Amino acid sequence: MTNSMNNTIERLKSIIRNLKVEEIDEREVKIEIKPEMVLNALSLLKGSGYSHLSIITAVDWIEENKFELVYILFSWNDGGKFIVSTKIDRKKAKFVTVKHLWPIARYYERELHEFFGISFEGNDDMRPLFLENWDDLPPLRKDFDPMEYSKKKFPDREYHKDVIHEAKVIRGDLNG
Amino acid sequence: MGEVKLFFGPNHPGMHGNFSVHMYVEGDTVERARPLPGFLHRGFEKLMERRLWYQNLALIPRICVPEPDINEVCYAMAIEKIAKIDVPERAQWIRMIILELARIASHMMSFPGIGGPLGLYTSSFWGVADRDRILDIFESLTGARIYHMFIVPGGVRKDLTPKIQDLIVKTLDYIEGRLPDYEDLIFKNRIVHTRLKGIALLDRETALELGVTGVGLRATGVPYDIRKVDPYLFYDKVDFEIPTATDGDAYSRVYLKYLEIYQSIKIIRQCLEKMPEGKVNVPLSEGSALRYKVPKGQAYVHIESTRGEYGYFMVSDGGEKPYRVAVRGASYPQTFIGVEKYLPGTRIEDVPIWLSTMDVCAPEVDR
Amino acid sequence: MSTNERSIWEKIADQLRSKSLWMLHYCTGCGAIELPPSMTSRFDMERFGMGPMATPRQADILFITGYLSAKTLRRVIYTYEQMPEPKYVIGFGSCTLNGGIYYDSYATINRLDYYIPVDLYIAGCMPRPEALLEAFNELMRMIRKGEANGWKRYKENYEWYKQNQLRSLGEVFIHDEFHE
Amino acid sequence: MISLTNLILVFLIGSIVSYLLTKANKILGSIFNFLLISYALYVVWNIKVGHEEVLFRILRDVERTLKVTNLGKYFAIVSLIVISFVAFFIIEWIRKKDIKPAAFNSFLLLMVSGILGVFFSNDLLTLYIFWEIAVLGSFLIVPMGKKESKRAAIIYVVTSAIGSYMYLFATFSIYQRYGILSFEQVSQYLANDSSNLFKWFVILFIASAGIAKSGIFPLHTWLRITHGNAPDAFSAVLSGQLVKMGSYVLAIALSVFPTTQLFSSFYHGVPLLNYVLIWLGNISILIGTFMAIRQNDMKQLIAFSSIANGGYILVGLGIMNSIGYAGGLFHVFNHAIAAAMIFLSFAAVVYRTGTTKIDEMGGLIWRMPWTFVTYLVGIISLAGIPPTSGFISKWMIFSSLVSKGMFITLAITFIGSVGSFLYVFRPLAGVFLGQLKRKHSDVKEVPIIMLVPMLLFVILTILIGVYPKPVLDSIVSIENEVGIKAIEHSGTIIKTPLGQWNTLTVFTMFSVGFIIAAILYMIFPKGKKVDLTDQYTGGEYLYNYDLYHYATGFYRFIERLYDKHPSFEKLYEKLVSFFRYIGYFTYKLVYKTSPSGYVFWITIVILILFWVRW
Amino acid sequence: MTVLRVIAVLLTGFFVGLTLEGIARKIMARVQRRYGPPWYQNFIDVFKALSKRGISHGWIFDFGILMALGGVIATLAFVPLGDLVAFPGLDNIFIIVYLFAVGALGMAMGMVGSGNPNASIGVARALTQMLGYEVPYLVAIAGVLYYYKTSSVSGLMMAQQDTWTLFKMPIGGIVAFISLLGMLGKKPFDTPIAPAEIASGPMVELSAKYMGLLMLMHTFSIFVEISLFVDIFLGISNYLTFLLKFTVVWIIATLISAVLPRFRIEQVVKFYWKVPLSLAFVQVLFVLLGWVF
Repeated sequence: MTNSMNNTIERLKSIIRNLKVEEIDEREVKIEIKPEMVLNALSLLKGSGYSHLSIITAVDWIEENKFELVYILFSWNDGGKFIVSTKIDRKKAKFVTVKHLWPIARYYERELHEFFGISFEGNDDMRPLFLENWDDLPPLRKDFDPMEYSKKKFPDREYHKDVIHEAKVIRGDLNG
Repeated sequence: MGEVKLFFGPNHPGMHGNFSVHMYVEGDTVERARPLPGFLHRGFEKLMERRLWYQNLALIPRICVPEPDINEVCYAMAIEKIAKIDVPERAQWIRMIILELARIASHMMSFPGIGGPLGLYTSSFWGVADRDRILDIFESLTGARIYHMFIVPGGVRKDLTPKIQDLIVKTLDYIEGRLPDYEDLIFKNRIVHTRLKGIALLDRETALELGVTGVGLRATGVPYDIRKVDPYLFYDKVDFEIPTATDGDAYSRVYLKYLEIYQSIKIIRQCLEKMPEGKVNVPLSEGSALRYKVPKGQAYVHIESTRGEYGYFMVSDGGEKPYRVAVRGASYPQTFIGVEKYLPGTRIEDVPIWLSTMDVCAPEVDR
Repeated sequence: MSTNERSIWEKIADQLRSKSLWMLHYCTGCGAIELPPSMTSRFDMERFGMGPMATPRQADILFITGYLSAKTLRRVIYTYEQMPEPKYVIGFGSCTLNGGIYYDSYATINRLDYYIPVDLYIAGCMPRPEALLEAFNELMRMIRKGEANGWKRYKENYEWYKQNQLRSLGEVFIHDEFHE
Repeated sequence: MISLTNLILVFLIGSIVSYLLTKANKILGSIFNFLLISYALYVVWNIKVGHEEVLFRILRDVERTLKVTNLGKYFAIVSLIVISFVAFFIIEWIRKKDIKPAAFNSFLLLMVSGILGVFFSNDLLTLYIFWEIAVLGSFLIVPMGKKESKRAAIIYVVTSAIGSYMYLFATFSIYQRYGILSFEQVSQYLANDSSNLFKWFVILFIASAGIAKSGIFPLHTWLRITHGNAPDAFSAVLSGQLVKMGSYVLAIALSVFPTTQLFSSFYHGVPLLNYVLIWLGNISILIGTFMAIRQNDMKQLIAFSSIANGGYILVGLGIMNSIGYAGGLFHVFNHAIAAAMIFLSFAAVVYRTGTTKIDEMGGLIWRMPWTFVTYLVGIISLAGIPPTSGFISKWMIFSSLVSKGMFITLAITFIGSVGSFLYVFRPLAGVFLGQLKRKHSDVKEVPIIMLVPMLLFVILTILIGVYPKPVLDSIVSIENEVGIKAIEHSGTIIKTPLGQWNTLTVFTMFSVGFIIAAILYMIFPKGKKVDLTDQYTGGEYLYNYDLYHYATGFYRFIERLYDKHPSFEKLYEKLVSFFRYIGYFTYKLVYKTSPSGYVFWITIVILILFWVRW
Repeated sequence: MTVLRVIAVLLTGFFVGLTLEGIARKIMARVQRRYGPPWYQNFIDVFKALSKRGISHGWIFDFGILMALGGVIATLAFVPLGDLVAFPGLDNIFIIVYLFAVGALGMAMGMVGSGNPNASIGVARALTQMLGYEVPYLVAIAGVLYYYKTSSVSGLMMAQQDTWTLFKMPIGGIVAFISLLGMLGKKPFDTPIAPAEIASGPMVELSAKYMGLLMLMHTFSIFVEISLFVDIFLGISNYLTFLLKFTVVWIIATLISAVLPRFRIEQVVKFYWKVPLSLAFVQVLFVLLGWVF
């Protein structure tokens, strides 16, 4: 762990009790905190140089019945990465927005809403973005089965003649 | 009153890839713009959860078309980080060579590709033809032109034979010899200057606030490159520079790409020199590689792609398949906030230039 | 099939059509990356009289480059219906043929000829530019012989195709907040 | 045959009759108007050149009040054709007009009586009197358009007054110096006058009435405001006829007092005075063209085009050689017809849609095809494209400019000519072509009575374009009358020193080309007719096709080049506000409401009276 | 005889125009380091386009195309091709230039009649570009007319007995050539049809037969424009030398356009009114002063 990351963690510890720190490698640290402290932690990290938001994403821990929200912050000064993670209830998937800290968070959150069904307070723009006419569970949840959906919606090629015309096929990936 | 709705894409010729921008135009100036992604959405992150660790190797290059190798490197490095695998040194050097070759290939398409929006088709034609030489290297190395599936967790699939090294050296010499022609054709043309300079401006504060990375950020004057700031592979052991510009406009972005090709050539030459002999991969596990299991853990790996920070966040629960993989597309900020906030005010003539120099790349955004 | 009968004028016209195929500049998927090499200096499609065209109105070939998400398929159908007749469709890559590597994806379709008539498929991922040129030559031969008549089949079996489209897409002409 | 005096009297009385008739029934009054004006056209058509009459005498033995000249007859016929067609148009149009139809009809006749007097008056004073009658009639009609058009009428009458008072000043100066007023005598006296300064003064001041009326720079600003606000059908008269009254005065100032003989040549036979006037014309062309390009109101757009075409006429008349003068006169005819056509088609559009803003309409061709045809032929003529008559006059003007070697003027006329393609296309694309707005989806074509005069104009334009002999004949007689070498023509072939052209051949060849194209069109497979809403949208869906009509900022990219242009309108606004400020100041000073103020002023007056010992 | 001559002119326009366009594509391909299409490719393209079943947006769309092609065919008939003059004495330069505008207006009307805003923008740009190039062109030509005292094109050609006008008035010749590039819509002046910006602009809704007719019209227009330049500036020629000169001018224009990107539209107008227009005025000043070589 680099010095500046150590300092930052000390400062984080001063405002957040029982901080779980896990060192992944010398420039990558994962911290797990309670949902209510996330905003404080993120603003503190942003203030201490970790101002580049790489990604906001979520992990669906279906057995624990939790969503893990992950904020990855990066510092251009020392190359350190913080993975800020927090777990929220899967049933009431709701969290607060960070779009005032990073404008792009608006779209990450919109995406998470579309793919996981997590809603963010303060971010009203939750219209579907990537999928049109989606009529099933949010697709990245673990209990959604894409194969089943694909079978239901998009018929496979059946290798007997029921189509009107069997088009000609050229093998293209071999030479010639 | 009087607004016209114009569409850029998906089958508009000014749009690279399958992406759509809805613009409300008044006169010839864009008043409002809305990005509409999702045409290339395949649900990669879900598909990867359904495939074995090794099967995924075939899937991941297809996330990003112009430069697929970054996915393979990211994926391999993430697994290696979680499983704490030591990769042979030679394999790391070969990976660097592949990455830089891919960078040249991508840049050879994108910087002369400015000829498309500008109408200077000759440059795009030349660029694509010269890029093909690099694809030839890939073909003789891996057997495929576009999707190589060459980099595997634990190393690379095959060694770089002297013959291929020779081919690389020759091709680099050729490309280095061709580059001045492009300079004459594009960067010395005064019409190009009038079309590109001062267009699609992005200042440093905005770029940093949005999280724009790569050439878009460096064109505003900050030498932020993940290869330098957070070195991966052996990028701290080679000597190269980060070209920067101060204007933050379309011209400086295009010109930076051109300059980066020189740096990549320099890196590859050093790699070929410094590469030690030895093994190029380590077996991951005993028995079938398909049954390989990555231990429980999480990691975030990011590398510098041609468009900026490209990252993989990987979660393993110790099973046969990845538990969750999230991909950070490099052009995510430009594509959404950029189009929505900074495209308005641009004129219709400059919209294709804006989109092409900001590197709006649909596949990695949609995934 | 009766669709194969042509008048003498049609035969002459088909000869001409085969030598001047304009294709729509539409990158539906990752296969679009192999189009520039085949268009430009190395493989040079223009020597066969082929060229990219800006709008579907002027195009003869709709070239489906790779996988189609449901969202893109809507646009492809719309674009196909906008093209003037006769029109030909080439499916490029395994994904259009049987879903390819995305066979289990919730967003991509598995079979293109279920929705619009396809005259020719190029299998593989990614097919090489040589395969592309080979396919074009094959298409030219088919046009000359009057075999490439997917557009006629589309008209004849319009109901069938429409029904399939509706089954997979819900509605083809989407009318949401993006499309006022 | 009724005498001219009686004709004018008939019109004066007729205006009262018309008022009463229209009060009783709108349509009846309009029909009466039309009949009366057609009768006047019939009389004027058959009148003999050289016929003289005495209407009244104010100053003894200096006026020979009415005389028919070729020039006057030509202008009168053109004017009466335009007005009678418009009067026919008004029969239907007036049904929808709710502001004072009776007054409108009666003032129209009043105006026509003035016009008749102007074109046949034989001396400066009579011309002035009738001029003012015509101005009075039109001035009273202008505020009947929109609600806020009173201001427009005032600007119109003030600009007109500036011109006519300068004219009056010149008239009285002539009377004081020579004691005569009729045109022939004045021109004789002027020819013998030694003072160049006086000649300059007289001709410039007389011309200034024409400058004000035909909207030449620097008195051009009224045209936009007046046209924008005048009643729609009256705009056709305003632009098609009243503006030509100004051209008539210009023609008198330049040719009846022959400037080429009065002054020495300055540049290739053109005197300096003409050169100055030509430059005023040039500036008008530039202003008219470039300002028309940026208008979004279709009537104001054509108003600016009238400024540019007034400039053309002045350039043509100013050259004063046989081709140029003929070109100017021919352009009077062309522009009168074309502007009337265009304004009538606009009146028809406004009649149905109720707006003049270009970007509020679109696709009206699918609902009003005949109106579109009128507008199309009108703009082809206005832009000077063969085979319509508009090209003939432009070609004559170009030829004379080339042969005189006036290249800067030539370049400016080219700009005006190419620029006219730009501005006439804007309403074409914005109003008639493009996507039909949803709110206009049930608009219908205007009634047949309104269509007839519009289509007659179409036929007239093409007819004269193919067979220009009637107009050319009268131009030849005018040129003979004013002592310019007449142009050579033989029906369809017009000859100039630079070459000739045959209108019939061009038209035939155009027809042949069209037929070839049509044959090609026929033999190849028939196209599939699709809806207007089946559009290329880059593959995306659009349902509100109101959003798919490009009309706002049609030429934004070129407008941007002169966004910060100097504006005379603003300058005049500033002057107005300055005067208003002065007036306000004086008002405050003089009419101060406090008693002390009155006391102060009374004291001052008494002091002055004492001081001058009056 | 007149009929035969007209037919000869039209056929020359058709065959030579389409062939040269094919050759231009070949040259372009060679600059771009590729093989290029065969020289007869454009014939195939035109007839293929004509043979397809197009899409029409109503009568004005059809009428516009017909007016465009008809106008250009009419114009072409008046253009002298060396010693092949269909209407001797009537080939007035102003008539040709203005009759040409019929075609332009017809095209603009038809395209905008399709109801697509891309087409409207393209047409607005095309008209603006016309404002750019016509003025310097006509001023340069007017200098020639003033010098030779005739406005008949064949008269202008016959007057160049001692030397070519190009050498007598080199500045005017250059101005006319630059304007010619704008008329032809060659780069850097192909802004009206910029595909990447407005999806090929005016042609956006043109399909099949309409496209074919437009291609014919385009071919004829190119022929008219270059013929005027050759006739006025490149000396006396008979039919064959005329075609030779024509080819040379066309190839030079193609080569220039191969290596230049396109202007923004107001840059076109600015450029034309800054450089060629002032040069044209210099040229006419020389003509007025009698400084003609």
